Amino acid sequence: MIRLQTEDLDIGALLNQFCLGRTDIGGVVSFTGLARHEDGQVTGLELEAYPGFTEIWIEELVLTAGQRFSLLDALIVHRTGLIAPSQAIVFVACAARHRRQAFEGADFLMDHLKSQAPFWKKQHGPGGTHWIEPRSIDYQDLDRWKVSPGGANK
Amino acid sequence: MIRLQTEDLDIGALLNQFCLGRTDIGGVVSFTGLARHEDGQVTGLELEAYPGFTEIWIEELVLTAGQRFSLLDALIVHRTGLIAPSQAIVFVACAARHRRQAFEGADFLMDHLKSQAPFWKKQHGPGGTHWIEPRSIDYQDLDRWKVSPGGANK
Amino acid sequence: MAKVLLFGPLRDLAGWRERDFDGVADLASLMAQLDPELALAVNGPGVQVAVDKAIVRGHALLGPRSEVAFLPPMSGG
Amino acid sequence: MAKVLLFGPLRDLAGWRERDFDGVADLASLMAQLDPELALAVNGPGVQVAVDKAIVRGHALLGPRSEVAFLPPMSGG
Repeated sequence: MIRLQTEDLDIGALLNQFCLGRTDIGGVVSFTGLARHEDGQVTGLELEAYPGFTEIWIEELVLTAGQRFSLLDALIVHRTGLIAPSQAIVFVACAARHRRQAFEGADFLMDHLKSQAPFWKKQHGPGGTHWIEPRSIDYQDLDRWKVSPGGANK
Repeated sequence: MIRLQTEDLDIGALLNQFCLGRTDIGGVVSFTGLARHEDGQVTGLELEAYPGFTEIWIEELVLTAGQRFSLLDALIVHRTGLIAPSQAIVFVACAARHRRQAFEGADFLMDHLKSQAPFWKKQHGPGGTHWIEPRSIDYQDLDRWKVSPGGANK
Repeated sequence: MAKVLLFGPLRDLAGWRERDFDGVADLASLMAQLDPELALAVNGPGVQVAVDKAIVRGHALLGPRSEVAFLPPMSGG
Repeated sequence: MAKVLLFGPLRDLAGWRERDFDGVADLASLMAQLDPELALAVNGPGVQVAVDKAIVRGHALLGPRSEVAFLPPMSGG
């Protein structure tokens, strides 16, 4: 399930709901991305999506991850709009029979969300605003998932 | 913070509490281990710890992970006693400035809990009970964290 | 007529978010109608173009109700 | 006197969980007092021994209130 929302995320409720009554799942890995305060240098983040495009892009990403890591379930809930420090920006959860698949699924989803997903992120601070682009480490993280022509992972 | 408890874990509340009001954290990775039903072959798990020994072992593991992955915070709550299918066996959360550290910290903690932590796990089913030992894949997972004599990771 | 959408820093640069352009049969003729500074920016590194919510590369025909979105480097999470 | 604790499958094998042993000055003399089947099992692969909650290997002296725990292969999570 994927969802974009402007309301603050209730990550605990999302995790509980995701696991509730599942007797087939061995492990659930979640990732919560929080807005940092950066010693007062950040007063908030403003996130924009492209409605109707961003959701489909994420759905396809989740399908890819689901097949690649044999996930039994996956969830992405992403904030848009203005986000205050300590609020959640994104909540990702992956369920699998065994823990390694769940870890790799969540890791894969986050690396792709960080540097590929159709969101634009503006940081607000006392000195004004600026747009945030992926860091070089984000692109390096993404490269870990590239499959070599032989079909094996790097 | 680490805790052993015989009561069912409220994983949502644990995650919310772990993240609450933190403005320094960029990413939180959680792992929830759930008891599987295995198509009716498992009616429950019985987990035993060595009180006074298990807690200290886990504390030391958390300290090691915290230093190695520059974690800002870490939490392990582990059930003992009788656990029904779909209930949580363990909840692990790691907080870090950036997501890679949080992912690696949680992954490291789980690999060590699975094959090293002082717990004994008995599976109950319609055919009787048997003790569960780590699978060979669990030992392989653990080997990923061994540091070579030169100091670099494998 | 095509509807053009700008995202992220492109919107701040242009000063608008959404605008209709007439008489644009393809992407090239649309580009020619953009303000020169914006045209330069949408041709810049890492900017992708979506027509009717599908990424296109190079040439693309536009229909009377096409939606063209210029997507600068993205970052979620 | 030393208190001996058994965990996991060792407990099922022995049929007890905790028992006091008298006149055991070291681990070897304790081992000699164990039921032969249990003695074999605690010397089996992957069984660790803790004295007063610290893992020991090989020889270990026991005090009058020592707690000796036999820990078969462990698995949490």
